[in-house]
Amino acid sequence: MKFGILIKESPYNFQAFDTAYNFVKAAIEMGHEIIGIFFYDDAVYAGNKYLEPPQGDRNIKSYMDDLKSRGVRLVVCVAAGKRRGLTQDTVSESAEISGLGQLLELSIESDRLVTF
Amino acid sequence: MKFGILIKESPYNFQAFDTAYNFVKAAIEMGHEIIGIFFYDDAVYAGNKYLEPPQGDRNIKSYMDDLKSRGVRLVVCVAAGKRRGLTQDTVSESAEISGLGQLLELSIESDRLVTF
Amino acid sequence: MEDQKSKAKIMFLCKTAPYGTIYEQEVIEAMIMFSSYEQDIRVAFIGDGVFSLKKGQNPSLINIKNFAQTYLVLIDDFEVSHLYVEKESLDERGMKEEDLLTEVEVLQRADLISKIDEMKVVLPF
Amino acid sequence: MEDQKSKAKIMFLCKTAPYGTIYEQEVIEAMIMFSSYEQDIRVAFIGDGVFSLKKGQNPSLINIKNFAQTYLVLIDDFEVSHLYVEKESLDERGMKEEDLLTEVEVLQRADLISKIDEMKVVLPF
Amino acid sequence: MQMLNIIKKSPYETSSLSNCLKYIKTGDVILFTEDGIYAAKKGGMFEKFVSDVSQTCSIYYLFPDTEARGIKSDEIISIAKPVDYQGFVALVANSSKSITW
Amino acid sequence: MQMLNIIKKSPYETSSLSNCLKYIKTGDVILFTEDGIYAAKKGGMFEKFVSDVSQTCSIYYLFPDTEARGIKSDEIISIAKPVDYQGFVALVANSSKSITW
Repeated sequence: MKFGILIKESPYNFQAFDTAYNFVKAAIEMGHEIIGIFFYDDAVYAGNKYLEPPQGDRNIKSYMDDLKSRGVRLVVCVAAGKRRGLTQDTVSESAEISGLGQLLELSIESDRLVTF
Repeated sequence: MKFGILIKESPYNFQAFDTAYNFVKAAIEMGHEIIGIFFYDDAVYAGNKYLEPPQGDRNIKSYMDDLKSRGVRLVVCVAAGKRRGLTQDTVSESAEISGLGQLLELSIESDRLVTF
Repeated sequence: MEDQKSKAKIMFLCKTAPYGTIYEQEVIEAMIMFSSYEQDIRVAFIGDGVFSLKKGQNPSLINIKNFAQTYLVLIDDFEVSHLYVEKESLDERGMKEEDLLTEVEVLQRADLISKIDEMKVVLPF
Repeated sequence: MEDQKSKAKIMFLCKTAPYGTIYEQEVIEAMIMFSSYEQDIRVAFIGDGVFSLKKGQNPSLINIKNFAQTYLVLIDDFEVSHLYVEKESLDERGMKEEDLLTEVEVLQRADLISKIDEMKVVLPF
Repeated sequence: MQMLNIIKKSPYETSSLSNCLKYIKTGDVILFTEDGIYAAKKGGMFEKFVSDVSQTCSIYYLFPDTEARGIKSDEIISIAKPVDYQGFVALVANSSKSITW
Repeated sequence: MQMLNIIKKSPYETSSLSNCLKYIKTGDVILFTEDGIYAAKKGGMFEKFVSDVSQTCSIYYLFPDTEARGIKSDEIISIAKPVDYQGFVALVANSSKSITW
């Protein structure tokens, strides 16, 4: 089955990213396809390349790299990102910046869209 | 009277920064002293120099510059900032990065501490 | 005109009050973008979301843009096929239909549940 | 020993459940820092904050650190003078004193209100 | 000296107001700001709670926030008094401390 | 086909659960995740609401989240069934759509 993922809450401050990460890994292990993760509202902060959590803390940047290495597209909303300082200067290599059309595409193309 | 300010919520996503900004301006106009604003939790994102809101939107970066020009110290928590990508590479000129000791100092030295 | 059945039915479920959070602002940005792709886009206001339709909003004192104006043109100028507002949510908040800034379809909760049931995707904001 | 009166009375008011948000983690970082400055630091758990003291926490499956261990040493190793937990908040959540991971002062709400009243600063988390 | 209680979240969506009401003492002050102002709206679900607590406490609301949301003065319960940002500062100055719920 | 309702916020602090319960239909599914799991705790304030809705709906909770918070299986109301992340994925796959409240 094809899944689309929408994350809306900021990483670290909320558990949404962590839950989505574990959900996506489980879905892939079960043979499902993740056609993309769209980061909107405060969730765009997960795409920042400067994240430096202390040792032993959750490492959102390495989670993003892990998802990317599993072939998952990580799309940060350009408009939500710009006002929050997420631009070509600050976006991590794993993530790409694109428009809300990508969220619409996930809504249309996925069999299930799940919001975190 | 000496006021200390603590902001905890992320800018744009919540109104906390906006309310604090208007509060601080009013306090200064009334002759009070703002001995510092401490940014903790997701509020540290206000110190990002890359914020680029669209025209007509709230401009948190210019609000920060305005506060700084009024002599207000803007202190971003180093630990909360690091995990969120707010480092010497990304912090705006108006803000400084420092430790939680600064929040304690605001708690001790201010006549009133207000949380937003 | 396209066959209605080929369009994806997508609902924005607006359940948050305006200004205190950014959700209303960013959901409007999403509505406008979605509506340009010729899908079947619905918008439902429930809970505190009904406050987004209150008339007489003037956020100039808090330096925020008046996003509510956009609702006036969503159906006419954009391809949003329906704006629903829930009767029960209005009642709980002491609001009447004449308190709203534009004409929307006021639905009973039971009818809104049926609408939600028809959707392919529901996006909560 | 310093004169108690020269110390600022500061209370961390912990009212949020652990893990779902970062508040517990970041308030602990603040408690540890504050406690090294020889002030009069109190910590009160009310509302969902009492869940932070639940024993048997094991966040390894969600890849988050077990911050609760810190509470075991706050009073002994750090200069936190009192940890309070509110009886009514425990009751509402079906929790008993023996469900807590460490010994804390269980206070009735009325007594906690008196403690809050004595503080110079209350920091809500 | 009275304590200032700041309610900034909607009472319909969060427990901010109900938490505050559990801790408030006679003589304390409540200020509704941001989405908290809906608590003071006439005809809403919280009108009675706010009227009740006004017997022993003073109730204020931040006028720029009601104005922003299209809530006119006559839609606010009459025992609540408007303040602007300077009034907010004065409330803080005149209280021994504040708690933001 | 049933709809999946995801509750991730504490019922004590937010209206997520009460909002969800207003829209749920017979045959729908509720999954408690993150701080939402406290709704399914025995002896808590929401035990009765969740038991009532279980007459017409299936109730699940995300086991890693109860484990994290020190809530043992025997502290969860018995009509609620545990799932891991794969179980969560299966619930989504087996529902026509999901709403995160």
